[in-house]
Amino acid sequence: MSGTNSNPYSPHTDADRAAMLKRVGIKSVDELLTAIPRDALRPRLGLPTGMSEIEVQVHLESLAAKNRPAAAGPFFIGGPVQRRYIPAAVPVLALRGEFLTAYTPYQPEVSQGTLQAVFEYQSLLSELLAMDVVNSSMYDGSTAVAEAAFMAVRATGRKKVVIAREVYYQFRATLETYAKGPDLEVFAVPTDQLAANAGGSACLIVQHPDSFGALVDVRPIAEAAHASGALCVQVTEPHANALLEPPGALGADIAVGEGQPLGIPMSLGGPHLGIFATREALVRQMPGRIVGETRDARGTRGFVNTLQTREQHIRREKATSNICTNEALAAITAAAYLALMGPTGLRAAARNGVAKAHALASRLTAIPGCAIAMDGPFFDRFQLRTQMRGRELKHALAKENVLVDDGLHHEDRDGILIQCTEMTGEEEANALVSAVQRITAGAREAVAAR
Amino acid sequence: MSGTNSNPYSPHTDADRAAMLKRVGIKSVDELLTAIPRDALRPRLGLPTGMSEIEVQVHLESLAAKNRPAAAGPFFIGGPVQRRYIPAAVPVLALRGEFLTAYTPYQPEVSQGTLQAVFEYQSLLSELLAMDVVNSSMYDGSTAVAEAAFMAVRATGRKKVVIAREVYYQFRATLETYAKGPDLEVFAVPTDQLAANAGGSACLIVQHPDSFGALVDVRPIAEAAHASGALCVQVTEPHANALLEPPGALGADIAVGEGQPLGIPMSLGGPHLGIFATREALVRQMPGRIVGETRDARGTRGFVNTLQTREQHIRREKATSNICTNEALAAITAAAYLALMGPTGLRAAARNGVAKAHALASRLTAIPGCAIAMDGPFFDRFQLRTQMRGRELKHALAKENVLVDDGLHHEDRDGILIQCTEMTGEEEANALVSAVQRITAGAREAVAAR
Amino acid sequence: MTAIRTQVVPESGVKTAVPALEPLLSEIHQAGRAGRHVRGGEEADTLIPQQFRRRASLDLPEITEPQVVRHFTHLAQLNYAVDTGMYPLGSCTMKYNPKVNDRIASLAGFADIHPRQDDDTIQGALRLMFELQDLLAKLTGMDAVTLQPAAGAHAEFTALLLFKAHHSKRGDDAKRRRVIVPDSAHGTNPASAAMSGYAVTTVKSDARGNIDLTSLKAALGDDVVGLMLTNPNTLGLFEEHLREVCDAVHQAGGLVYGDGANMNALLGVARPGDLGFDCIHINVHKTFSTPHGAGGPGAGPLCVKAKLEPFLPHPRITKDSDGSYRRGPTPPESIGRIRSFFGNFGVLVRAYTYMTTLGEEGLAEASNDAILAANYLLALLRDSYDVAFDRPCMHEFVLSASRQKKQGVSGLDVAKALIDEGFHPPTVYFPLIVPEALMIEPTETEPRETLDAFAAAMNRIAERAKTDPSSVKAAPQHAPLARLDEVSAARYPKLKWLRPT
Amino acid sequence: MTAIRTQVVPESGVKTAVPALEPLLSEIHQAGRAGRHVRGGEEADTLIPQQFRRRASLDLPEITEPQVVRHFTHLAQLNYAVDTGMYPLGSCTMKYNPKVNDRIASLAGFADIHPRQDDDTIQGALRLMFELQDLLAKLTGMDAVTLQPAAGAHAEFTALLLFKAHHSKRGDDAKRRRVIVPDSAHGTNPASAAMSGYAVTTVKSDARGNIDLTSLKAALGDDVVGLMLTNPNTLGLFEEHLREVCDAVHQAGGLVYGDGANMNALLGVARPGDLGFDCIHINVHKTFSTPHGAGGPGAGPLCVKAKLEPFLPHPRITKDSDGSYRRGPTPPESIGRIRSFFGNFGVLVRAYTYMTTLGEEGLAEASNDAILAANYLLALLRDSYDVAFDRPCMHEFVLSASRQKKQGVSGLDVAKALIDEGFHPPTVYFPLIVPEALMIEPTETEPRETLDAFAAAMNRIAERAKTDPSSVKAAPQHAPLARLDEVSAARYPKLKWLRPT
Ligand SMILES: Cc1ncc(COP(=O)(O)O)c(C=O)c1O
Ligand SMILES: Cc1ncc(COP(=O)(O)O)c(C=O)c1O
Repeated sequence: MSGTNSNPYSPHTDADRAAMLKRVGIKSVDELLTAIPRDALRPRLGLPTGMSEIEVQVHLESLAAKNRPAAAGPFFIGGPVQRRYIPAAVPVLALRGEFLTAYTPYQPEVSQGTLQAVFEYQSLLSELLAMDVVNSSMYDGSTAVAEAAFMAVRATGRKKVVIAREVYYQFRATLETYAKGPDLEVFAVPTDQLAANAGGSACLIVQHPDSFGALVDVRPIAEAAHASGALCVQVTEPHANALLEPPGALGADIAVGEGQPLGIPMSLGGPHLGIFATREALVRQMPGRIVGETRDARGTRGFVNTLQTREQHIRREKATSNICTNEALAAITAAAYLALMGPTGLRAAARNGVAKAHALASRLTAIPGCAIAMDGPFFDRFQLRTQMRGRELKHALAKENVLVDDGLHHEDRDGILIQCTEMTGEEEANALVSAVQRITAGAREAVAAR
Repeated sequence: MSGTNSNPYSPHTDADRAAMLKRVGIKSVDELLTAIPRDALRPRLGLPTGMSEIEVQVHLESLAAKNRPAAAGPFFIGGPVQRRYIPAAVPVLALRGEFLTAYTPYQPEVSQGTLQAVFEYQSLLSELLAMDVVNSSMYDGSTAVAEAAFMAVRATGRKKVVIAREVYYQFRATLETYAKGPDLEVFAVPTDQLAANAGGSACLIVQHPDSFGALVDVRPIAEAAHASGALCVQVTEPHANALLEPPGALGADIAVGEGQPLGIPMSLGGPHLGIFATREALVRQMPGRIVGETRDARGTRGFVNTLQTREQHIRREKATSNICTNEALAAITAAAYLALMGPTGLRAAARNGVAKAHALASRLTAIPGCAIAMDGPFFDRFQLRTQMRGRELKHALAKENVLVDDGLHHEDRDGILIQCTEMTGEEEANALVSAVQRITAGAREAVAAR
Repeated sequence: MTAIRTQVVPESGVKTAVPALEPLLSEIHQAGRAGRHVRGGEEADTLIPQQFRRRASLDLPEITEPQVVRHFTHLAQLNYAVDTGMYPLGSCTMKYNPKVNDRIASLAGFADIHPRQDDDTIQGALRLMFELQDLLAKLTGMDAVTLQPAAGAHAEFTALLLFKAHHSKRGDDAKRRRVIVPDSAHGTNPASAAMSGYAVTTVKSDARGNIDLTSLKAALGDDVVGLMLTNPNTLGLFEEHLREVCDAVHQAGGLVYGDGANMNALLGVARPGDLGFDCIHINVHKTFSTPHGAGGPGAGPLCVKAKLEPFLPHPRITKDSDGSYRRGPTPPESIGRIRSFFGNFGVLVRAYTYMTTLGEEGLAEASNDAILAANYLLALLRDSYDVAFDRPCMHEFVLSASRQKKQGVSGLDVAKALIDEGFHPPTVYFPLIVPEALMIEPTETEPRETLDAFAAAMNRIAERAKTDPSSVKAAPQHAPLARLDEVSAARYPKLKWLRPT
Repeated sequence: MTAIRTQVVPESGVKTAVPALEPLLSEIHQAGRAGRHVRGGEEADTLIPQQFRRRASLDLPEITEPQVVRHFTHLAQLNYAVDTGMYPLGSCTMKYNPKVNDRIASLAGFADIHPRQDDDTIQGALRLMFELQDLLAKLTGMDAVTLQPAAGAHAEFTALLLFKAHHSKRGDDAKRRRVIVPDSAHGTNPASAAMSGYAVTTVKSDARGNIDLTSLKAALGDDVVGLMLTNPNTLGLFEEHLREVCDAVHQAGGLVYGDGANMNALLGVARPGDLGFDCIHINVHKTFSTPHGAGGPGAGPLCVKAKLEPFLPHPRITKDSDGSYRRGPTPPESIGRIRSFFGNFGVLVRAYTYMTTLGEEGLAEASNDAILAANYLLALLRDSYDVAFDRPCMHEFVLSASRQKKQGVSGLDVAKALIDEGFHPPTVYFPLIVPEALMIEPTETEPRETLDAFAAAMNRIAERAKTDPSSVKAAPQHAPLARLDEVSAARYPKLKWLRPT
């Protein structure tokens, strides 16, 4: 009458086990394990012993308490992962047990919730990006970029990939690793030299707004790509599309990006959402799952995974990608987010980031020695150059509990990066400005004193 | 194309409103309001203007941050409201939208979820308390006590109610207020004089364990009540029943108590759960809703609100109570809690409180000048007497971020009250002991120095 | 589209005692099963003296978490709720319950605080309540507010104790023993009066659905405690002689209690305090969008005129000159405590969040839309059903299925047929003065498409009542269960499971 | 009991383009509707130069929150899930997903942290990952772990890049261009090999369901990168010549990749590292109870022997002598980044929570129970269906509906008939080497009653296949939809809604 199981989630009593053993006709499970080398059977692992739920909760809360959440003070780190407002209804809906604990909708008759929600995600993103087709998710923004390059290679039969150095460092680095598989040549060039390098390439990969927040004129790059038979891959950010001309209108053949800002928690960088969109003509080259509309035997509308002959479970080594488990729940989350925000809310969120970034930029550049690192217009983040090394300034700010990023591993551009969103509070902005003031003044004095 | 509504939850566009007005045959809603005195129509209220969700979230988070949650440091406050461990599955299940946003199951065909869950609550509590019948909830422990007295008055035709002074102060005070309605005489006497005061009374109300945590011998009190034609009302605590002989076995005719410890957050004292149980013979005197089992027209088992002729919507001024909206969600929560904990888990939680309270009592009474205030055995809380006034010591402890309660308004017993549960951590206990040591030593020195 | 199947499946393999939608926990039980949410503390057993230890068996079901999760998931899916469809339950204001309210209420700073903490550790909570009191006072035109009542009925009882205190103070209490309620009143009104030790005098309604002024005046006298009046009343109608009514009661030395269940019609439209009421309760679970929780919790703040303030229940929240908040000392004339602590705080947090979100304009818009939606729906239905009292309604209206009754179809039948159409039925058989009453409250959060669809369904049912009444009487066919046998449930009460022992 | 009705109702009043269970968001849309989650920032418009501004229309649906909530609530209720019933999808380990894991992952200290924060602001997270690596290494008998792969397939690709680096370092890469996979392998294995630029050689299985040793040896050569092997394999069988297999590959200079999808059979039973594997991935969404999220996210930590460690992707987490944790410097031989950041951290938190809860004994018990449950179910079903390879299975087994096929009932028909019995079907038509395959994995968290009920349902279907095959072919009748037309979905792809313009 007491819990004798070591696994608290096991419904089996000893009586259950005895009855099952009996039915199988054995005395012990070990009789089933004769194929396992004796010397390897049932090793001691050296793992800790189990805990009760309350003990686990206490232990994990103590670990969580050793992290500094974004909400715990001024916070300006951003980039592909952004602190965005998540409407309360988003997790209530997307994390319902029926979504959370289902798997890939292999049996569409009992998975219409998933299938329709993902179909809606595809439709919403396709509208936002002005692209024909969106798949049901890639792992994250970086693998979406890499898979876009692979797709371009398949579509063009070329092995050279040209990527702008102002694409997020993490995306570029991932592409470079992926490229080692099929042995692609990857060239990273400044954005303004992309067009010049189009010749012989499978694709040009451009990010707009770029990793520093700069607005990029994508059209000529797309034209250059097309002129030389290459595809144009645009790395995009979901919110930016509410205000900026979208990839589909700029000539992009593939649009990819990190979908985390669409209602998904930052969670140290995952699980997130790789957005992947393309033009209709290229759909059969697309990686990943795609949901399509159909009818059931009674004529009722329904949804199914479709165009599966692209996929590994059917095509195996000829598949367009090896992806199987994807980020469907993040796609459903994004669908709920966009449905709740609507065009008005999405625009407002995007506008807030832009307006706050520009206001902050004005205030910061009023500080002696501080300047925006880029020449052209920017969106909702910018790089600030001061007399200090970015890393130094970042650390000095962190001491005052103001968190910023330094350069995104862009080798020859130094400074700190300031991302704004609708979450950026007035007090946070004040804290940043006065801290930068104080710290850079100190640094100037130190230099003067030398 | 932008949100022009002031109510963000309104689905009505201006076009919708125009069409509706047209169908009604009016130009403005004001045409419908002719019955309202002109001078009173559409006043300016002087309320603030509305906010967006993100603004509300920020505002309310800032208010929440001005409260000190129990988890933020050593915490020993308890009594009717207890810091207890809530298994993670409890809110996931009980707060599902289908429970949360339904109302009283007036239409049983589409409310079987509520009805069965409440039936299960009734069954679980009836087992725990060893009582025949449990209703589907009262507002809280205090109103359950008052309604128990009213019920005893109805059942016996007497107007004298005797309550132990060791019943929670808040429960007693509420009874006294309620008693002003039908003009009952309420006598508060020490627990050990209850039996002696049984004569002519409608009921004796005893609490076990009492508000100080002391174990009370209920049987002789019940016997005295019965001997003089009165009912015995026992105020009980849910967890205590896992280890102590339950009211039904002690002779109680009515068992009442605060159900919050059964998986419900403390939330500054509400919403909580008034537990109300009685013997079968008295069921038609019982206040509140009761769910019963029946069949549907096809013979399938189902559940309905039953014995409704006791209730206000049928019987109006002859009803057994005026209660309508109750605390059904708390009852469902308690059912999920008990289902998850099972007898093993419930016992473990109760045992933890007892064991920790006794360990702490030993350590505290080892401090010079500190003693347990009660003579007899106690359960999971106790009163500690020191040379200091309870209130003084409480404030001194609070300065060290150790929260305890002082006496529960029991006029002639002073000290601090220490409640333990399974949530009481080792470090918290250490903090309390060393703080009491330090503070009382300081107080002794101050006395000595005088 | 009407009701459709979903994937809910009962715990497979569990045998139920009789055919059932879902087994009971006691049927899922298997001896020896247990989770591990909490463990330890064994030393406790010896710390409890033998004589006190539990000897009664403790046959709580033993079930592991995977099964518990499925069980309650299945049960939830058997419920109709605001989150699943239109719920036009008259008098209950089943409007949308914003999710942000729930998130705020679950913040540790609100959910994990104890009512016995000192004031300086709960400043945010005290401020929230203080401000909520102020919002409610302004909204109702009253002078003071207690947030403590757990629901409307609790507020009614509280108010009658205030009335008693008021009359006592004037030396009047002994003779004032009667409370007047209209015949359209909600059952809690007379029940609260009775709990307060008062007799109830029922006054009939007039032909326009108002409390009958002549009868009221006849009923008044110096033995009257006061009048309990719902406005708009339970017919959804604004009392046309409200000020005269209140004046008459006041002249007789009585007080006027406002039952604010229908406050959703009045936000920014009119303040009860301007209309003659001495106090009014608010069902925040109706007007202020807090979820009804399958029957509760709600909250029933009581807003009063200054003359009743001294009697308000303890504790009262006050604001000090330094801007800090605290529990004030017990006012000398206070009736005392009416519950353990401050009120249903978690519910009040939601109400405050809602009011803050909507603001003055949003609240006014909500009432406006609620009134418009009700009148629109009434216009769509008036040809098919009898209208109880035919004048513009406020936020709800009452139809009568008397016409259908003659065709052999009762109000209840209509209600059950609505279930098959995918809607929750309206309130039926209340108010008692309307035969075959169907009390319909659409609220402001149902889109027009849904109102149209509801009207179409109602009209289809009216049509079927004419042409095929037996099909209406056979409803529901598409609900989880067919009609339930309530008579034998009451005759042979089974109020808990029976465990095989 | 089989499937029952519930209360889900579609958004009433909304017209769908064709008969449908639930309207699309685009159908619920009405111009002018909007919530107010975020507002303001209008000044932004002028800050963006004209040439960059969006000119394309932005026809996202306009819907208010009440409708959005109903919509997704309805959709959710249309899903079958572990939370609603047994989900015996072979190879997917649909065990119970503990709710405490989700609660922990949503703590602000885990959910609200950014991967670009400095190490000293995420010490708790780094420690969790460091310890999880250690747990996984011990469990698998490997030397080093990367937590980064987002899923099993991602780990496979990562591992093949490690293999490539390993061979490169030995100067072998140019000639090693072939990856061997058994014919029973999961599709991701050959697909990952192809993505890595390798050719795939498929080796057949022997009569006992093992990889055929002779064929394997014949396929080996100095052009072989390695072998990708699932063990227990996708037939649910433990490879009987595992060490010989691994030795042979190693002798040919190749490496052995362990596809750990079936690790739920091996916890505390055997360590892949002791059996000859050079690395193995873990699908934490299978073995470690993290929810499958309607298709993902998962996480696929990769555990490797020391010889592969130098090549592991960046960043690596290290522990300093002072007990603090940090991102180590990029190892010189690292293959680089395989994704933006650390991995699917939110999923890893859940896995860590699960492993901490169960501990060594609990994990071992889980595998033991999983194996027992599978063999028990096999015993209950072996008379009605053909058993693909008849020997004791591990945690899952594969039946063939070949016998039923002759009666006119396919494996797919059996699957659909199970839906009507209230169960999610098993995996069908995989592995490819078993005709009419039904791959059944009960997991350790289904109670015996449920296993019995599932077996009874399967046996009933087998019986009906004999006596009334057309009724089986007509299934499902009790699901939200009947069978869907997948052929025309692929032939005339409609991959998004069409908005009337
Ligand atoms: C008119 C009216 N008065 C009073 C009440 C009682 O309110 P509560 O249920 O909050 O106690 C109700 C509730 O339905 C009501 O409709
Ligand atoms: C045997 C086997 N290998 C590999 C995989 C791929 O794993 P994932 O879906 O996590 O990418 C699966 C998943 O179903 C599998 O069953």
